[in-house]
Amino acid sequence: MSILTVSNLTKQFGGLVAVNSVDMTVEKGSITAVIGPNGAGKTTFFNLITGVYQPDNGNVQLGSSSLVGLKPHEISRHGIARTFQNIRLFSNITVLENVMVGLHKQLKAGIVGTLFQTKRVREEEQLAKEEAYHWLEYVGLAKHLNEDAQNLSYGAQRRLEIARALATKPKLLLLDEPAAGMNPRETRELTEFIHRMREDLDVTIVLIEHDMKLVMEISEQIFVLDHGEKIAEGKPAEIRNNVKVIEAYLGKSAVTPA
Amino acid sequence: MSILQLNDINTYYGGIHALKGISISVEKGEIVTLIGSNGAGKSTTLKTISGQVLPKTGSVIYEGKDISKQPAHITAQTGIAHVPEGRRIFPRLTVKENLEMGAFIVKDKKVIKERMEQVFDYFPRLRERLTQKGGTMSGGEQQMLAMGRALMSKPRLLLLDEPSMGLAPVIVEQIFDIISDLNKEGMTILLVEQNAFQALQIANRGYVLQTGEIVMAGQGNELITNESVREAYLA
Amino acid sequence: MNKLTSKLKGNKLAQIILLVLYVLITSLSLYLAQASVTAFLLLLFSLLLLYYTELPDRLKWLIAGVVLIGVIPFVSSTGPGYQSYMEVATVVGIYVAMALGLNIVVGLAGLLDLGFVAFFAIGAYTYGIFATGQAANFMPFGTFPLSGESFWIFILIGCFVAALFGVLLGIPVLRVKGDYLAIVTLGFGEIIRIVFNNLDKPVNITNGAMGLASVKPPEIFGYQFVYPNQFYFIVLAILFLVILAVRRFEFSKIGRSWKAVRENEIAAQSMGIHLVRTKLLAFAIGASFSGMMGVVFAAKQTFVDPTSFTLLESITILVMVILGGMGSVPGVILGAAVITILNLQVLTEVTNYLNQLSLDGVISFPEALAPAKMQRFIFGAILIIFAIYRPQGLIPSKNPVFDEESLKEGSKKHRKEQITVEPDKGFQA
Amino acid sequence: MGIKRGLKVLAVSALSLGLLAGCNSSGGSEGSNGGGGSGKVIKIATQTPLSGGSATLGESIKLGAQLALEENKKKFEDLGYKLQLQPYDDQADPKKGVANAQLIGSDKSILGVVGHLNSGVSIPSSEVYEKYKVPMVSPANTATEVTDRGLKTVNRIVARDDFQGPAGADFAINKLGAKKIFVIQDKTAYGTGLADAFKKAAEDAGAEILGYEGITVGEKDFNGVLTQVLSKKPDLVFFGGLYTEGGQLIRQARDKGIKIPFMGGDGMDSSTLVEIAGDAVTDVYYTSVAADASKTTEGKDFSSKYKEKFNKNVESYSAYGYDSMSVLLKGLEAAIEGSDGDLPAREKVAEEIRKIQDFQGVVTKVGFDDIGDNKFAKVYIYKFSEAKYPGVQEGEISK
Amino acid sequence: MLADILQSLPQVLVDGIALGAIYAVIALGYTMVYGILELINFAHGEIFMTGAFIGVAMLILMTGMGWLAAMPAILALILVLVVTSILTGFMGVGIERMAYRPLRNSPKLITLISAIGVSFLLQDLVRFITEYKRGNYILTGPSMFNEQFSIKFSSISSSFSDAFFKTSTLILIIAVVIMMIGLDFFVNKTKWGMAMRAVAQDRETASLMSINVNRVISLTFFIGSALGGATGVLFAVQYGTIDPYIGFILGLKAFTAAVLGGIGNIRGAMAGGLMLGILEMFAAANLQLLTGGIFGAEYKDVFAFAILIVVLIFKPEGLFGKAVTEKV
Repeated sequence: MSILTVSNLTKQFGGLVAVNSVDMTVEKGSITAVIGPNGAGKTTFFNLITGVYQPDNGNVQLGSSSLVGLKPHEISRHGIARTFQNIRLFSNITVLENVMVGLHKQLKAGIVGTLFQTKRVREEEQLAKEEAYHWLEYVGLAKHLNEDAQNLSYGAQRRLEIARALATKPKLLLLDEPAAGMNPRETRELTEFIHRMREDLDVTIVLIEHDMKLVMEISEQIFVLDHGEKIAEGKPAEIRNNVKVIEAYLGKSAVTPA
Repeated sequence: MSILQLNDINTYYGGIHALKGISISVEKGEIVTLIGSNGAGKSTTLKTISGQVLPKTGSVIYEGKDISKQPAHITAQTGIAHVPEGRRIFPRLTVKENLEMGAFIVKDKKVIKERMEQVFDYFPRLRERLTQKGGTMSGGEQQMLAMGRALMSKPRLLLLDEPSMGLAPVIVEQIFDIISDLNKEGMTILLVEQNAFQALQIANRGYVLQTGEIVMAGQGNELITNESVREAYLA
Repeated sequence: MNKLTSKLKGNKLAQIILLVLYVLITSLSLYLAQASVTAFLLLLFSLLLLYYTELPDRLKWLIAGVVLIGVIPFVSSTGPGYQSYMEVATVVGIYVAMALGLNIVVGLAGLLDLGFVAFFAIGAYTYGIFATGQAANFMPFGTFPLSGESFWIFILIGCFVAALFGVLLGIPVLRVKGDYLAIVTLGFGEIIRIVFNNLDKPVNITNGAMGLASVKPPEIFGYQFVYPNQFYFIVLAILFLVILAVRRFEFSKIGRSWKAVRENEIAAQSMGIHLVRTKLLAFAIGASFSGMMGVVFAAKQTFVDPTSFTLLESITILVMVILGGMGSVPGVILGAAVITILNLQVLTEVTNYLNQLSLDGVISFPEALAPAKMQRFIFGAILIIFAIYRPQGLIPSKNPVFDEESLKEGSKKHRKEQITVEPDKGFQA
Repeated sequence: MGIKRGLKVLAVSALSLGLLAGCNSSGGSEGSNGGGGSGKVIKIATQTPLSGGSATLGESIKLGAQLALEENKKKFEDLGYKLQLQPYDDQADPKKGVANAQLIGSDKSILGVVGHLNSGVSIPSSEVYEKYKVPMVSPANTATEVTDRGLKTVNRIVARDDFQGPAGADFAINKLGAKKIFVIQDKTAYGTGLADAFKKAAEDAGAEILGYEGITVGEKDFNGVLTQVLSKKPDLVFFGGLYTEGGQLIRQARDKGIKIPFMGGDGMDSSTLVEIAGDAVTDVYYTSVAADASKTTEGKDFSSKYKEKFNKNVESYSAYGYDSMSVLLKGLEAAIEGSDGDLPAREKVAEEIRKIQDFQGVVTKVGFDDIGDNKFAKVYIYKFSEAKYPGVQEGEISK
Repeated sequence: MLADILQSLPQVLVDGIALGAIYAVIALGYTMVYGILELINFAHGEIFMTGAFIGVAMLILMTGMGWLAAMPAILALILVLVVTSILTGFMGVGIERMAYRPLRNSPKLITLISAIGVSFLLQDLVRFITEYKRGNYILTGPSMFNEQFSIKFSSISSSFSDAFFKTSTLILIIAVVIMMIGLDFFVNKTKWGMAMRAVAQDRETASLMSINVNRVISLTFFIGSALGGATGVLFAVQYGTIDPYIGFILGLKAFTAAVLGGIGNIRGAMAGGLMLGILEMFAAANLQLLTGGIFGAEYKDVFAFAILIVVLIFKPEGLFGKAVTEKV
């Protein structure tokens, strides 16, 4: 069963066609990778799905509902969460609060309730703290809860981004270059973690990644973008041997692994 | 004699002790690579050399002269070119202007022209894009521009910070080929890379950094075969 | 000195004793040397000391309440300076509330607003128009001016009208960002002032540049509020509510969404935060504080005219926020107090003092250098010095600290069975 | 650590500033402030803008008042009192004015105020004076609202807008034969009040008002409005506002080829107007409550004393400041007579001031009616026929 | 109604361009500093004001010494312009050193506070000096270039009336055009101009190109302040009278113009300034007509700000600003 269906998706910036009639189907519960050279339109593709940009043409369908025309916060409410290529944390607030922002849409407190600190609001706030803490535990950042997010190490910041995304209880999780800046050992752990997330949380994962080792190991389906167009899709083995992909992206080293 | 020598460098970012007594040396004509995970202090080391960050203690000896307290724009005039992480080309200047920036201290127009031709030999694609704004180019082209810009100053020492970052494998290969070529023609290169395997393959020597300290040093091929390096950075 | 502070640290009893002692001494000196501004300022300073003690919050509030409600009015009441102290304190209170309002917009939500005084103006005019005969010019029914009893309702009306304008101005303004936002809000502030200055035709609503005179003073059960010491308590009460509200908003879902928007709009949106609504809420709530104080201001001055609401005023409020420490409630309170007191009292007093010396022939300086004329110079110098030596503000903002132990226990109930958490491991290197 | 250092800095600066300030005011209340030590101190405050855009005017009031006070020092010393001036800066800001008014009210040794320049500051501040019974004599406020509230302490020596404006209108229409008039004002309380009064009177007298426009104080370019004047072709322009904008307006009008007469109120009565407008000032009329001081001996005397003391030329408001202070001191003197050497009560001073019926000042005769307006406030009409201040007196209108 | 508007249009345009030219050059100072430091240099209006005072003081001095009579007026003016712009240029550099450079790494708003401080300081300083020397801080310069002439638009079409000019207006416009072309050439065609653009885009990397960033920033302040100061002189000649408070309103308008054109964009500032000047003049002359007497010239600033807001709502980066799409 597919969870995300993208059809004929197109986006232009000025004269430049960043994404050109891309079709894509993501199976529920799968791990899918989007690869391609820099400037191929991968991140733009994510931005179109999450509503940061509006497509010029085409459709994005999550389950049974179309996401076209929705604002990012509405799309988040439909159950899509993401991380960012260049980390986008709330730098000057604490780690725990960062995750609590992820719980935003689950909290019911309004102006009046907040002003009078009703029992319900107080309880809800306490629960939110606990749940946020739980997500920190899940990604292994619990002991940093009171630090400012900007003071975390690079790897920890990436994890915090994931924790924050998970707190929104997504059905679909988009990871934009999660392994960027990680050494092989960290990357290995990340691979494991992505698998575990899928098992634990029943979430579908789409990721953009340059680390071919990670991509080949983890993904069930790979889409290759180049100059905004989808040039190939298939299982890792198929992609590895696709001539077009080797020319445009992988180079000869992919065929002869080190 | 080594062209560059770092002796017991300690550098701080605000309260953070980023480099804890780093000592490295680079011989003339070598490629030396610094590898290590993110936040290990690789970029900080390069910035300390080029003068963007001042070390608290320790000395940076370049061609026999201590340049550790020298501001970046002076260091840049003495033959050290630094290609920063993330390329950092000037997005709203044209390719030509970007290249001219690289030869900022050169007054002679003819010399600039000559050097530009030399850069085009390495990066023919830049010639086709002379009037294009830097920011509109693809990642690989930007990397080439950044390296070309650095070459415009005719450096004797080239500092490269993560040239392969975020590039397609096929482009990374090209870039590494060019780095090799440059070296073969006599350029001394200090290379910082995430992509440890490829870096060590072309490097004469390498240093492994971990949380601001050098934990291992050796010949490139030695490090490639070293068990713990393999475990941590290559596997 | 250092030894003393380190000894004091952690010793709450000693802190209380010292604080009480301090309050007693300054109170006594104010009581005895009635017109001494120094004693008055030192007494106010005790509130800052109180902030730095390590007493529990509730106790701090209690002590602050006692000092503000009891000690200060009482010890200064017997002397001739009483009303002028109360006047200064009242104006400080008004500015503190406004600065706290602006702090929500600038400090928490990160929206640079250079036209904030417009909301203050709206509050002031809301009451001013109906508490003078002015409203009779355009209202088809009702008898105006309304009685002073209506003041109390108008505090709420002023609050709502200002909030409404906050939203109305916010809607178009929010498309622009950063410094563009600054100039647009500045434009709105100016537009409001110019419109108030000119709305004496075609229908006379604001009485234009002539202003609204003889605004009815507040009244309750026939008791009229006319003196600063009476307004002091009104302002204190509103201020208490404002601070309470600010604290509650700051550490709530709403406050977090403001900070999230400030830190990173795109990420905030992808967490499900409605950008426009969040920003508008910041504008509205910030404006509402100003609106309330505008009403009080109109009643206290008994006169409203557009010259009180210039751009310079907006800038001054912004300076209070930044100088105090953006996003920091205690900082902003201190910033507002310092600048208001500096402007209203200290510089005036210094000026008078030097003037006296010069008139007595003790010292002589050129007329052009008269300190009264050098106020901007002094103020400007102070701003530069503070900016350079204290760039984070007087009291920089602090993030809340959560108690890990209490959360550890509670977090268990959020684990679904299949989730495997190895505490403090996750995917760590 | 940063916080602590900051705290120290703050504490020290607060302390030192406060100390400075403190020694002054604590001394003051004792009523035996150093100096000659001859008897009780009586302070008279001035409150005018001493900084900001209209500081020249505020300054001239203060200096005029200071001169009057110093001339009277001797007399009061004989009575056993030491007179002192306490100048306050209201910055033309109502908030500041009210805050200062509270300080004035609190200082028991202050028995009167000369001020303010701006009606907008005067109105709220006088509410405070009224509470403390501090008598105020205004040298400059022409807005009707200032006295129409019927406060016991508020007096003024200048003419009201609804007297000055119509006087100007009468002159413009009957003497200058203006039929079509263009009115410009500066959108301040003063300018609006005057221009409104003028406009109403002119309309009543049958003149046609071709336009009624506002300009912004502090700006220098008024060509936009003048283009309207140019195309409407009036035969007189009336300007309600002060000399800075007035001078600029006249100058730019002449540059545009607008040669018709201009007319303004007492706000134009300044040498700076001539300085700004230069030769363009010819054919400009202004109404003033001041008789030509340079014609009378008192006036000449005053000008030279003023010049000698402050090394400045007199402004029209200098003389108003002087006369206001003189009237105030006259009332004070009367109050002292009945006080047996004690400090006279403020109420008493206020009463005595209000009672004054025929005081001859440098520029105007003063006698207060029951709401504090000057019965003798006359309006004189002047004309600049060359670039020289003051203009030539052309007419005189009294109530 | 339309006929009336058309009638006065030539005059409105002439006046609007003169005022707009002044806005434009001051706006340049804002936009240059903003481009390079992302700082709203609030003190720039005061630099303009100081320039006006220096210029007038020199002119008065020269008159006193009889120099002004001895040489052609235009030569005197050029001399004054050059000296003033050098002085204010160095003043701008000094302000940057003292009040902004120590704050380079502080939050942006703190620098804004410092700038406001400088602005207050300068106002009072100039007032003090002038008042101390002259007894009055309102300063009127010697009358220069007051010859009037008119352009006979009426001969083109009878629906226009003639536009009146002063020589000084002409000089003002010519001088501003020269300054703008010069600056545009400098920034786009010279090495140091390129360095300025590079520093504006990426300060750190520029320093890797052997560029002394501090010197480039100083240079930017020098040029911006010199232009501001020179405009001050032209302003003083055009309007005759100055006071220490002219910088505030004019600075505000010029800043508005810079934003209107797209702040950080030099050509945008020029266009924004001219537009604002013309709009304002148009509003002052015609609002009464357009609204049937309900709104008058007093609403001209409302009109100008309203247009600014509308422009920014539909083009949030200003008229000529490049939309910076945030990279996500």
